[in-house]
Amino acid sequence: MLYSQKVMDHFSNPRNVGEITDADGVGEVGNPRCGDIMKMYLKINDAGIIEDVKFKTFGCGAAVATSSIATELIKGKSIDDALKLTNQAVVEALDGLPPVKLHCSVLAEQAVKSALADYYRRKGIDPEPIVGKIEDCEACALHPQG
Amino acid sequence: MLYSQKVMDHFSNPRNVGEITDADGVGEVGNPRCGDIMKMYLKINDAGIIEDVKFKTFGCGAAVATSSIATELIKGKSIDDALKLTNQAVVEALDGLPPVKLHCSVLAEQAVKSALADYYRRKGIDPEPIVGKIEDCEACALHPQG
Amino acid sequence: MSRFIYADNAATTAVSQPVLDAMLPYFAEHYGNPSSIYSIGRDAHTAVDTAREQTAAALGALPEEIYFTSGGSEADNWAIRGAALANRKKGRHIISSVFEHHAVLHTLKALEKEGWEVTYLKVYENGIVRPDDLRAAIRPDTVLVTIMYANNEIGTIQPIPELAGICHEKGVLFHTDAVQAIGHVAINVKEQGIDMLSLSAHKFHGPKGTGALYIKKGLRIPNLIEGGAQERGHRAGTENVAGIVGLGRAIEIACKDITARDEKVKLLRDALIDNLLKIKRVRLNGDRLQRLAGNVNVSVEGIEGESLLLMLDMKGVCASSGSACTSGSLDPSHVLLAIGLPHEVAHGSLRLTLGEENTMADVNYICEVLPSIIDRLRSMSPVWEKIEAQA
Amino acid sequence: MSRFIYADNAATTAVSQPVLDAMLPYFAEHYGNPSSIYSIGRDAHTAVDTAREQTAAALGALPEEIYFTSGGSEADNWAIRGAALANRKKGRHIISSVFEHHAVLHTLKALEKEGWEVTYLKVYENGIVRPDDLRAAIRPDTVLVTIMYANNEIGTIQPIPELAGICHEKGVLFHTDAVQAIGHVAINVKEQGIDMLSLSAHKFHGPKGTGALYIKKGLRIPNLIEGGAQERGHRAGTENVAGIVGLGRAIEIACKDITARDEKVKLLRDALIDNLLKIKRVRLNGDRLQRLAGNVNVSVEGIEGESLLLMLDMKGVCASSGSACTSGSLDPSHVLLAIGLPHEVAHGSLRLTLGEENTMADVNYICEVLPSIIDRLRSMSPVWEKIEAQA
Ligand SMILES: Cc1ncc(COP(=O)(O)O)c(C=O)c1O
Ligand SMILES: Cc1ncc(COP(=O)(O)O)c(C=O)c1O
Repeated sequence: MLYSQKVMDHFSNPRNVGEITDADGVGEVGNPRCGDIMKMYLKINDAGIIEDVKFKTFGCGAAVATSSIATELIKGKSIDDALKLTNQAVVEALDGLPPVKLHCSVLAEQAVKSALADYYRRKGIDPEPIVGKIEDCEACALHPQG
Repeated sequence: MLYSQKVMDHFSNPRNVGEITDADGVGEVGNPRCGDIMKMYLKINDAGIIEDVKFKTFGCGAAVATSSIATELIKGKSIDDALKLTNQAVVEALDGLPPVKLHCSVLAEQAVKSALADYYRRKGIDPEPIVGKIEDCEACALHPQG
Repeated sequence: MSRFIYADNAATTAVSQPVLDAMLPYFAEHYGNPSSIYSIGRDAHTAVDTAREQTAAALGALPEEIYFTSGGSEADNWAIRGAALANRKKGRHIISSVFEHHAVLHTLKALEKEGWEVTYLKVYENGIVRPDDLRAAIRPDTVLVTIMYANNEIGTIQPIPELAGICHEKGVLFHTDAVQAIGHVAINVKEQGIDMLSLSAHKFHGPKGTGALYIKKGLRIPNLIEGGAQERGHRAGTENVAGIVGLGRAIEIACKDITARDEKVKLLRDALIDNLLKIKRVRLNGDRLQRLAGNVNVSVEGIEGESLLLMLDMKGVCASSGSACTSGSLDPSHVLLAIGLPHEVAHGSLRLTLGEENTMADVNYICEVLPSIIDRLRSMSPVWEKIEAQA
Repeated sequence: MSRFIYADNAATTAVSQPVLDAMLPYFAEHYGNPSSIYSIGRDAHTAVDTAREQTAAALGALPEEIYFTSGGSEADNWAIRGAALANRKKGRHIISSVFEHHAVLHTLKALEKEGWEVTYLKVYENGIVRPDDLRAAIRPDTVLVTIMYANNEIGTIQPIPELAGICHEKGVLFHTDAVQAIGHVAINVKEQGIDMLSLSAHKFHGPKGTGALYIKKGLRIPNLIEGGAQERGHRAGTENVAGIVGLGRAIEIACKDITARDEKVKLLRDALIDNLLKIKRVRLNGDRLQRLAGNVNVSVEGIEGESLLLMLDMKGVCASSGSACTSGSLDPSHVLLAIGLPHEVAHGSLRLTLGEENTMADVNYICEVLPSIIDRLRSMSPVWEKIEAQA
């Protein structure tokens, strides 16, 4: 299993690691049974721009790298743009992922959406029509049989 | 499959190859289907001593070597001694044979017996009580399955 | 990368110089087919025979009881499937353990689909099968018991002579996957009552792609690979002569002075274990004493194994997390689950397997770099955050 | 022994220098397990990937269609048993030929015992399967056709694209044992419609104990060797990295400039055949034109093959009589019987298989020593005596 240089770069120097104590939205996806948990913190201004983003991840190299690149891809962007983030975009931005690690990119996409859902929920808005439903183990279903 | 030096010696310099035109007994055993034929010629004097012996063999290295050593083992011996020749004695005299080639030693023993049977038959004596019955494919039955 | 420390000897080992020297002439010089009759073929044949004698001597077996294979996996598949098929008439029950290597487990799974029934013995928290459990599990229709000699992940050594003894009392065949044990545990198949045994050369400084199955004389199992008359008609295919020669030389070296070598490696292992256990929320997996001389397996709470390995690699340390053979899979190690670890802890395991080439300096270096790697990964782990919060 | 002439290239070949050079770093240097995550493991993984690409390129296949095995025999067993099991529901009829290699024939025999039915196509006097016979043999319950690309004893080349075409018309899987053809016949699995293909490295200057099975994308057959996730979960066992690297390099070299190389070897072969046919009661076995560039197979009446080989060996010439793989057996070659030779003539066959390393001087030397050897053996043969008497 080989990681691209981009993946290794984001794994060894992850961008935006940490927490935002006064975050406007916080999302956590994955579960420790499966070996990956991503937690994402968003700071969103009144114009709907993601001013800051931080993450914490428990997981493999790809899990760390996808979290890191996802934060870069949405930082400074509007909520609408962030909602358009797909796992394919994450994979491409990392110059590809090994097939067994594709689920990490799904998890990264879900982490962003989950944080945005939290943001809407805090505002008293039902996030589901906007963000969609976040399946609990959608990513896990991608696990290939060993 | 490895032959002993003794086998290789008897194969490359077989003793007593040839025919005896005025033989007192000639025996042929084996069959070309199985890949081995031994023909043995005996010259036996009135005292019952095997004065001369020659052979011709179609067969593998072991077939040639067992024929050759068998002629050496009986040359100058009495008929009684020759009748006592066993395939084990042939194998021992050659410092062993590979397991897949043991049937050649049986064939050599049979070739001697068959020639002796012919000797008795020419004298008008039923050879079977003396020499025993020579089964046609006794040796072939030893062929292992490949 | 200024340092390079190989601490993954259970995954594979380097071919040693004497082994490589023994192999080299068989590629371009004595390249004959061992089935051929001419001199370079006979040379190859003799070399294979010598390796067979070396292997037999190392196991206390007879040369004609050794069959060369393409590795441990083939040997396991052949032994288990073969014994099952050969005894089909007697019964269709097999006993194994929950933490066998996948070469054994997946073969058993396949047999289950074909109508066999398999009882998987527990291994408890210490990672050791209990003889009484085996005794209780044997039934009149049990045809085979297969228990590994030493576990590849946590290194625990099973009470093989005792288990084999129980099988013989009951007239059941006993196979052991000794892939991890060769060169580390003194094995004598006759004294220990082993009917079949699998081994793999690359675990003891031999080449990859060569192994052997010991099959006790008189025992007959059907072939796994049919064809030419190689291996006395029981394993077809032109012999991997160089590989077999390497296996022979390697097992000869590996099974000499096991005790002296093990004593040295145990010192390193114990120093490493002692140091790692000083780190907060790190636990040792598997029995502390009944384990292979070089095996260290710890769980590090709050972090995931692969990231740990990647960070160690950047520091020049080769280690593993669970079994290398299954790193294609993302499920946590079935071995660690078998000894009762929760999934999330099983994901954070680290296996360091030392060999005689390692030094105390290597151990010290690992102990130096590991804590800060763990700190760093924990600092970015939401799982660790929760563990800390709960404490 | 002043001369040494290797004329048994169909039995095995020497590992060539570029191949050995490619392999060497993978024993003691890049010895990592390809499943491992750290650098020396990744190096090994990359090396296996490269070999997979080289193999795919040589066959016109995709890399993901190549599965490395321990040799030609394993590949044959896996393909045939696998296809049979996978299609059990569709039917239990298989078509092959009477003169396949034992790796194929014995696998088929085993399947026959398990309830499959096998039709063995005739090969006639020229040693070539007739497409019309195949067409007539296919039934609604036929699930697999397996016909070798080139015969290992008499070197005859089968009309594979045509046979594969018939199979596809009828929706039947087509496997070919191309062990003898690689490097001598231009093969493109896509253009030729081949669904599965077996090969073995040691027949084209690669190492013994490494082979491959090409399985067309989308086709799924059950595993022969279960266990770890190697070969994308389809062939378990730590990869024989050095061997696989050798296979990759060897097939790359072997499949380049086939035509030029073959032209050279054909000149030698034809000179040898012409000369041998001048000897009394010597006949060529197998079609004179549709045969491998280096294959000479003659029957020498009145003498037995093994003694001929031993005498040739004493003169420094390595040759074979029938298939090397079965020299443990004493039965005359099933291939020679299949083309209609009487048993006693089949016993007296001689196979000389030339390669690019041979020279016209080698051919001349063989032609010089062979007649007197034949004379000598005939002079002591009671069979020859009879032939002469009848003539
Ligand atoms: C036609 C053919 N098929 C299969 C094989 C078996 O290959 P291996 O000996 O590498 O298993 C051989 C050679 O031995 C062969 O010539
Ligand atoms: C316990 C055990 N059994 C079997 C195997 C399989 O051996 P190989 O990879 O040589 O096929 C291994 C190692 O991979 C192992 O550790």
